Formats: sequence, structure tokens, C-alpha cells
Amino acid sequence: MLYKVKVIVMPRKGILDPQGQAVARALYTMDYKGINSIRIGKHLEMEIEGENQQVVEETVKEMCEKLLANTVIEDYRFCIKEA
Amino acid sequence: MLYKVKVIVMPRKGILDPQGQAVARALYTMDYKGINSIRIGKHLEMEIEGENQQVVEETVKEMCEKLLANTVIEDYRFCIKEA
Amino acid sequence: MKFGVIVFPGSNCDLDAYHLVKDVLGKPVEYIWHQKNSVEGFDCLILPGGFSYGDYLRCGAIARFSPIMQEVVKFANRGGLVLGICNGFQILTEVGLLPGALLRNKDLKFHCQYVHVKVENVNTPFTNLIEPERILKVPIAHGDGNYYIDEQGLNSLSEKKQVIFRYATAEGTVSNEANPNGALFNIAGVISEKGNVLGMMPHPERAGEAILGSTDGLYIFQSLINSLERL
Amino acid sequence: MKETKNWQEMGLTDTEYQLIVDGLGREPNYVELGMFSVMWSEHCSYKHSRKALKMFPTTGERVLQGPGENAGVVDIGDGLAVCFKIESHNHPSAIEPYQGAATGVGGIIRDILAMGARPVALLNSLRFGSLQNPRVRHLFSGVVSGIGGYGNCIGIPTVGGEVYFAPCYEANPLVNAMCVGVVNKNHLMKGQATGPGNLVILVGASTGRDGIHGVTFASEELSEASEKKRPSVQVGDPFMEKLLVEACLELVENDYLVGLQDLGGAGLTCATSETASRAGTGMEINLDLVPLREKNLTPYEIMLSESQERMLLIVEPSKENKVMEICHRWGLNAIAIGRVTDDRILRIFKDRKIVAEVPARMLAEDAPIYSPLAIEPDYIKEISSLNLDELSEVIDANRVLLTLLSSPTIASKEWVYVQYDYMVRTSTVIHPGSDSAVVRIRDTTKGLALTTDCNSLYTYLDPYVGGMIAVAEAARNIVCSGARPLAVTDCLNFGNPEKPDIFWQFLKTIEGMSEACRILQTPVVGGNVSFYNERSGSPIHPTPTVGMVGLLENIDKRCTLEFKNQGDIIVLLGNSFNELGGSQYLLLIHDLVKGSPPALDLQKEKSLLETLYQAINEGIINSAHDLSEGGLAVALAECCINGSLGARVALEKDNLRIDALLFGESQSRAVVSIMPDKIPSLWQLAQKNGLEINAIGYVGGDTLHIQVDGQEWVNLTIEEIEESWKKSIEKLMS
Ligand SMILES: Nc1ncnc2c1ncn2[C@@H]1O[C@H](COP(=O)(O)OP(=O)(O)O)[C@@H](O)[C@H]1O
Ligand SMILES: [Mg+2]
Repeated sequence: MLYKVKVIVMPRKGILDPQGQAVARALYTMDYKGINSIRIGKHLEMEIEGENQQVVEETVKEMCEKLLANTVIEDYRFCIKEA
Repeated sequence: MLYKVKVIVMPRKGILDPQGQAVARALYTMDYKGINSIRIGKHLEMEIEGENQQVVEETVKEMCEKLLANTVIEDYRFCIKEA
Repeated sequence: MKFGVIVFPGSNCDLDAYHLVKDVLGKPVEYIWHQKNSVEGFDCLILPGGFSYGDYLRCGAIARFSPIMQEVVKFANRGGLVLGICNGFQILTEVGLLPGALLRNKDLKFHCQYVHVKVENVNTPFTNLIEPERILKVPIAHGDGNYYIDEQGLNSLSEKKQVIFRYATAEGTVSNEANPNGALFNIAGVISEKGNVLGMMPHPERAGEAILGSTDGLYIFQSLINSLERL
Repeated sequence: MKETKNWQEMGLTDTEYQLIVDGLGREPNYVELGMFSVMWSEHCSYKHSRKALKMFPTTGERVLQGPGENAGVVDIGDGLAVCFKIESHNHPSAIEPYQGAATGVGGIIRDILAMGARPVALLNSLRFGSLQNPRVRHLFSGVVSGIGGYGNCIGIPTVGGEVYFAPCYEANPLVNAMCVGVVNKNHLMKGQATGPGNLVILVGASTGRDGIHGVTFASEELSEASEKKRPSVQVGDPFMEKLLVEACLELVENDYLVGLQDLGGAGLTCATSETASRAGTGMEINLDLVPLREKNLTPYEIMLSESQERMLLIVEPSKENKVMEICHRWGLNAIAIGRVTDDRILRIFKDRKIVAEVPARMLAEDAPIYSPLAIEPDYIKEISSLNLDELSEVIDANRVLLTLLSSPTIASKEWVYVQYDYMVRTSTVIHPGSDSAVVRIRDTTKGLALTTDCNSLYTYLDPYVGGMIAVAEAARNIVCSGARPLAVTDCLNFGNPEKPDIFWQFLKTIEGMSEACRILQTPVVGGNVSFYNERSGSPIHPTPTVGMVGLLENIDKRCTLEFKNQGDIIVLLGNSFNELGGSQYLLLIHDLVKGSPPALDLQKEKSLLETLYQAINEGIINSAHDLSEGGLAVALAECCINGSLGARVALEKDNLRIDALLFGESQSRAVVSIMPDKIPSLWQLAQKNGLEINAIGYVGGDTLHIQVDGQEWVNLTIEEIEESWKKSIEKLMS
């Protein structure tokens, strides 16, 4: 089976997000007001072959822990759909 | 009203995504097989004050066009929810 | 004749461009702070290398909205000479004064090294003292120098001779192995259609004194001075 | 029984806790306990090392500031001074290589800034396990891009350093970052909170929950648990640091500051208590005024946070407006969070209530000083005996040379330094890749020569001799560029000092380094100690990184290592012995870590340095390269590759083994190339300095050709040796 996977990796709460801060500042000076707390992370999209949803889920989780996120400073979440 | 906004900015189709390629290669050498076409982009989360959903939508679109994405090389999409 | 070096808070080659114009070439030059609202009295503007506002999100994306950039755009549209180096080039594409965009280097790594570029068009205010097809040795130092433009854009650039520098070997062969960052068509620098705005990834201001390893960057500045004097 | 466990969890012993109670005359509250625990951590208090560090010579004619301030300062004439320091960021880099290394760079830059100096160069000294291990490759590439990411953005060139690979660093890599600054002597700052009534201004990033107890983390061994110590790792913002640098330097130049202090390890607690303690004053701080990144930080968290990119300014009230104006122009948050008092107490307020009240000096200076037990480790005896007669001789010297050249420790580090912007500020007149980098000093004829050095195989085999050699090698690298060594900063990376054999290594190393610093007249003006570099009880090799700065009077006289002209004569300075202990040859070809490191005679070293210095400054020689890992053959290969020129060399065997002659690492040697007509001048100089020198060949052709007593041993094209040497790390990393 082919699955479509989306993974989102975000800076952990409490961890500095200089990118988010810079964008927030820029939007502010561009006169977009009323914007709170921008956080910027990564968005991954991929297709993956797998026996079933559960197996794929485990694989993706493992990939996140090992490579896609550094859980010291980043959180991740993902969703999986049949392609 | 306060809205939660998520913006996804991805490299446009047909544009080289070296980061995606590097991750694909890394996963391959880590023995994750059967993975196709990884693309990596940005994921932004923010909260924004606005009169109503439509107004917020327009604002976010404008922000994307002007700052958050460079449409020469990137596509964007977003979703808005009441907070 | 007066040069202006635009200073964003994260510029870090502003000093080097200033030093070259003032101390090496002996021409008048002043810094211009990013919050200024005027570029009056300047004949040529240099957007130096660096990380303008930290270069978060995309290089040059935020700098584009600074007050001074609105003036730079007006100045360019009036035909004023603008040279964008490295981060300056990135800003010029973001603000739309130059076509295309600069992506992450193909190997995702920052590269600081000497490269050779072939000069493709010597009929510009920036290259008029250079012999045709001449090879220049100049350093690069960037993480996002991988030039991209769509096919149509590339055709148009080629037709209008807007590609000014291409990465080449020391002997002048434009090849893959001479391409440090994956740039399309080995493009290292492009000029605007009107020919008054040049953006380039290599740093000519770092190649202006023999003690630094090359003086080839001087050709570009001397060409500029030459065109300004003829004006 | 209340809070019995708290101090233990925070890393304090029962005795230390009792000392706090005695000193205060009461039990500390939770916030105070936290403050003590970080200030009395090994990282901040140097409680195990302080006594031993006293052995270092720290004074000299040119020394303006020795250890004790944020960085050492040395006079370089023309009203200018050079300011430099090296520091470790080992543990954070092991957990999050990019940010760990990046914030290490950020931290050391702020130390230099705190002296009022303009940072002009960065160096880094790195140690990793084997690149065969994917985890190590991940660490290595992350660390290198983190160092580059920070330095490149802030616009300070990273001009030099070193990288070694050895199994003992597999789980505990070393990341030492060095920063060098230049300051007008009149603008030298101190981290002192003088003048009761003066304002205490916090400038830069807002304070978040990151890095709480970072210093405690740095003062423990790495373990599974440390991977969970998430908040101990911080994220850096080099752009913010750039703003801080520019703003602070503008404040310094305008004479708006009384004192200047960086916030690093132990954050606000350290900055406030140290500045007050140094000045013999006290301080009142109102935490309600500290800009926070998130709501609801507790006083404990605010005082211990190690959020990056912050500085503390001590300012006379009349200058507050001017200070604020400059900070705001650079887009920085700045706010007076308190004032200097005269009662020597550090008093912290939150919601109008006192949340901590401690003598500043007690935090900053009164941590207990330990004299740990030192016992010579058993391994020393086991491995020190090496019988060369049992060692098979070289058969194929070509293959040995290529093996050495391609080993990552010896191979070109270009893969590393092309990721660093080493040219920004257009002052780097000797790029990375030579023996030391040289940065010119604007508006003078002078340059600064910079290097970091340490061969930890030597220190492992014999810490005393290894310590001496680390200093001597640094001096040799400095002199090879034509500069005179000025002074040293050091980063002492060791295992757990509470183990007697580790502490023995530590003492012996310092004894050796001190001896060399005394004889070579390079005082130690600052440094850093990093203990607890172990994982699962297995320590790293003692690694005393030496950062050295030299002064080149005239940059036009600078010298580099590559051969320059066909026909130049190649001369070997110094003597070679049958020394193979601790050599890369023994390690890579015979798989042995054994023997004594090469002997070092400091008087001979002085003769070599003097001769080289004079020869370069009188314009006698065209290239100079010291001999280090891999010995003569490797040094010759490097001179050839970098100059794209071959060499024909004829050696005499005398009573030497071939392997010792070609690959031995005898000390106090260098190869130089020279025009034939300058030979007599060089001989005269050598004779005057009591140094033996030998012409061993000439530059030319496109091969490296070495014969011994008429028999050919090495014959390789420059292309071949270049391929092995230049691309080795790149290949392993792709
Ligand atoms: N981590 C690094 N960063 C920058 N430059 C480096 C690094 N490692 C090595 N280099 C450069 O590579 C060259 C060779 O390094 P090394 O073999 O340690 O020299 P040496 O034996 O002379 O001390 C030096 O110029 C050094 O500065
Ligand atoms: Mg050397």
C-alpha cells in the first residue's frame, strides 16, 4: 500500500524561535497588527510504501525520533493517509 | 475574534528541493526503503486578531504573497480556525 | 561621484565595500542606514553582503520591506546604478529589481572559497573595462546562492544578455564541476533589463588587494567609476 | 528534613550545603539555593581546578589583563591591545550539535565583547570519534555547520582551528571555540559594578526558560539521562548577537559605560554576583522588570535562565538616556533592572518582595576549593614501554605516506573551513590551511597570528610532556607565519576530577604547560576548564587545547607553508631521533597507542623559534612549515600539495630507522624552502642560535621524491598525494 505522510516539526515550547520572532517583527513593521506568537517549523510531505497504516505509523515515528526532529529542541506530529 | 492560522509554504513543483533530497538519501542509508518524493517546506503557526474569518483570510493571503512565500519558487496554502 | 553603502543591521560586508571604495580606490563613499528615507546625492548604491535582518525565513525577504529599499527601488527605476553583492543580490531578487530567486546551495552547505567566473557581457556599466570572455578570480561566501529562474525567464535573460557572470573553471570552461552551488546555467550574476542593476553572488569587494589573494574584483568597481565619470 | 534533596538534585554536596547555611547564618530559600548551586558548580567556581591553575605563569611585560576577567588582554603597541579567550561547549554539542556549537561561539564572542573589544576572529578546536560511525558524522557535520552558522551570520571570520578523530571522543565530542578581539587600550572595559547608585541595565534578548541549570549539566558526566535534560540546550540567534556587538561597542566608544558583563553560564545570577563581587559592591535587582519571552517565569527560573544574547551594563544614571538611545537604534530591548548598592549584598525582588538576599562575594568567590587526590594511573606504566626492535620496519613507504595523508586527523580540513566565512572583514591575510592564520590590524602594519593546538595522544601517554608539547607546537605554528608568540589561552578538557587518576593527568598537564609557557615566555592570560568529559565511566584523553596569539610586526613579511619556487633549496631545521611513541604512524600502521611521546627540549625549541623568526623577518626564507603529526614525509607532502610543486629530497639514515626518519614526530623541527643564494645567511642564523640544520633537497618537478642513502623510498605524483590528502574527509562525509 502507498501512504501519503505529512510531518510537522516545530520548535518546542519554551525554546527560542528566532525565525518566528523575526517574522513577527517584520509583519508588525509592515503594519499587520494583532498577531501573536508566530512559531515556524518544518513541513515534510512524502509517500511511503507499507503493509498497513499501523506499520507505517511506527516507521514514521521512528524516522522522526531518529532523523527528522531533534526532540531536545523540537516537537513533531504527523498524519498518514492512504494515497 | 482570535483566529489560529496555519500556513504551509512548499517548494514549487519542478523546483529542486535539495533539503528533501538530502533527507531522502539519509533515510535510505538508514535502511528505510520504499520512500518516494520527500518535499520539505515551512510550517507557520500564529494567532491573529480579526473581525471575521473572511477578513482574516484576506490578510493572511496578503501576508503570504508579500512576505511569507516567494511565489517564484514557493507555493503556499493556509487554514484558519477560531481560537 | 559618490557611492553609498546601504547598511542593514545584519549587514557584515558593508565595512569591506566601504573600505575598498574609500581606501583602495580613493572615491567618496558613505554608509546609508536602513531606516533612512532618502538616497539623495548618491550616484551608485551598493547593497553589501551579510544577513540583513538575520535572513530568517528567506534571505533578503525581510530586508525588502525596510524604508531604504523603497528608495533604492525608486533610484533604480530612475536609472541609478545599483550593485547587489551576495545578500544584496538576494534582496534585489526579493524586491523584484532582478528576476529569479536564490535557493539553498545544492549540497546544503555554506561555501567560502575562491571561484572563477566568466564575464559574459562587457557592455554594461559594471563590466565595461573588462575584456570579453575574461575569467575573474573572486571569492564566494554564501549558503543560498543557487540561482533559479523558470525556463521562459532564462530564455529571456539569455536573449537580452542579462547573464553577466557564469561559474567556470580557471581556464574558462563553464561546467558542472565549476559550479559551487548548483546555480541554473552556472549563473553567478545577472543584470536588470535596463542594465543599471547588477546582482552577483561572488564578492568583488573581497578581491581588491593583492594581499587578500586577488585583485580581479577591481575591474567591476573601476568599470563603475568609469561609467559614472562618463555620465 | 525540609528540602533535603533539593541541593543534591542541584548538584551540591551536603558539606557544601552546610557551608551555605553557615555563611548565611540561616537556611537558603529555594531561589538562593538554585543560585548557589549554579555559582558553586564546577563550571562557574573552578572548585576542583582553581589551585592547580595557580601554577600557570600569568604575567608579562605586555599583559594588561590576566585570568580573572572575562578574557585576557595583551598590549600590541599603537595604543591597541588584543583580547582573547577559548571556551568549551562539549556537552551541549553532544546533544544538539548545531545549536550546541553555535551557542558556544555566541558565548565566547560575548566574553570578548565584555572587555570592550571588537571581535575580529574566531577559531575552533574539535574532537570526534571515528567518521565510520554515522552518529559521529551527524555530530561532526552538525557542529561544523553550527559554528559556521553563527560566525558567518554575525560577520566574524572563522580563521583557524583543528580537528582530531579518536575513539575516546566517540560519545563525548569536544567543541572548543576561541574568539579574538582588538581594543583601543583606553576603551578596555571590566566586568565590574562600581559606583553605588549606578544603574544595572539588561540589554538584548528576552529571558526564557532555556538553559536552566546548563552549568550543572556541564559539570556532570554525560549519560542517558542527560539526553533528557532538554532545557539545558539553547537556541542561538546570531543576528541578535550582531546587534548586541554593534550597540555595546558604540556604548564603549562613547564612554557611556562603567562596567560591561556578558550573560553566559548561570545567566543573571552569575553576571550580577560576579560584577558586584569584583567591585566590592552589592546590587538590587527587580525581576518584575526583566523582559520575559513567556509569561509566568518564576524568580528561580529567571535567575538561572541561560537565554543567549544578553549583556549587562553598569551605567551612571546621567547617561541612561544616551545608552537607551543607542540600544534602541540597534533595535534592542534595554531596561534598567536594578542598581548598584554599597552593602555587598545581592538582593533580588519580585512583586515588591525580596526573593533572594545573599552576599555577592559568597556566590562568586566563596565556593569551597578542593584539592582532589592525584594518583598516577596504572595504564601509564602498561603502555609506556615500546620496544622499537620488535616493530617491523617499513616496506612500502609510498603506501604508508598515502595512508597517513588520508587519515582524517592528518588530511586537509578544507571540508570544514570552506563552511566558515574566513574572509569577511577582508583582513585575513593568511587563510586557514597554513600553520597559523594571520589577521591584519587595520591602520597599522601589524597582524595577529592565531592557532589552536593539542595532540592528546601525547598527553594521554605522558601528560607532562604532552602539555609542554601543546604549548611548543602552538608557538611553532605562530612563528612559522613570521610572528612572535605573545600569550596563551587554554581549554583544559578532562574527565571526572574526582577520580584520582584523572586529577593526576590534570596536574601533570598543567605542570608541563606551565614549564613551556615560562621558557617560551607566553603567559597564560585566560582559559577554561571542562571536566566530566566521560561517558559510562570512560574518560576522554586529557586534551589541553592551547590557543595562542602572536604578533606580526609587518604583515608584508608573513610566511606560509607551501613551496613557492622551482629550484628553492629545502632545509630541515632541528634534529630527528628514533622516536615513534604516540605517533600517527604507530597508531595507523601498527595499530598501537604506546610508548612515550617525543621528547621536548625547551631550549632547543627556543633555538628553532628564534631562527625561524629571524629568518622570516629578514626575508631569508620563502616558506616554513613545522613538523607535527606524520613527521617529515607528511610535512613535505603538505608543502608540495599547497604549492602545486614537487620536491626531490635526499636524506641520510645515520642511526635512524626509516620509519622514524620519514614518519617520526620528533619535536622542534620545521622544513623551510630558500633561494640558493640565501643559504649562507640561514646557516649563520642557525649557528648563532645553536640550531642544527640540513639541506635535504630542492623544490621542483611534479612528484614528491624521497631517497635515503641513495635508495628511493617515496615516489608519488603531487596529484596522487593531493587526492589522498584533500578529499579524504569529504569522501567520508558524503
Ligand atoms: N576546525 C577548523 N576550523 C578552521 N580551520 C581549521 C580547522 N581545523 C583545521 N583547520 C585548519 O587546517 C590547517 C591544518 O590544521 P592542523 O593539521 O591542525 O595544523 P597544524 O598541524 O599546523 O596545527 C590549519 O590552518 C588550521 O587552521
Ligand atoms: Mg603546523
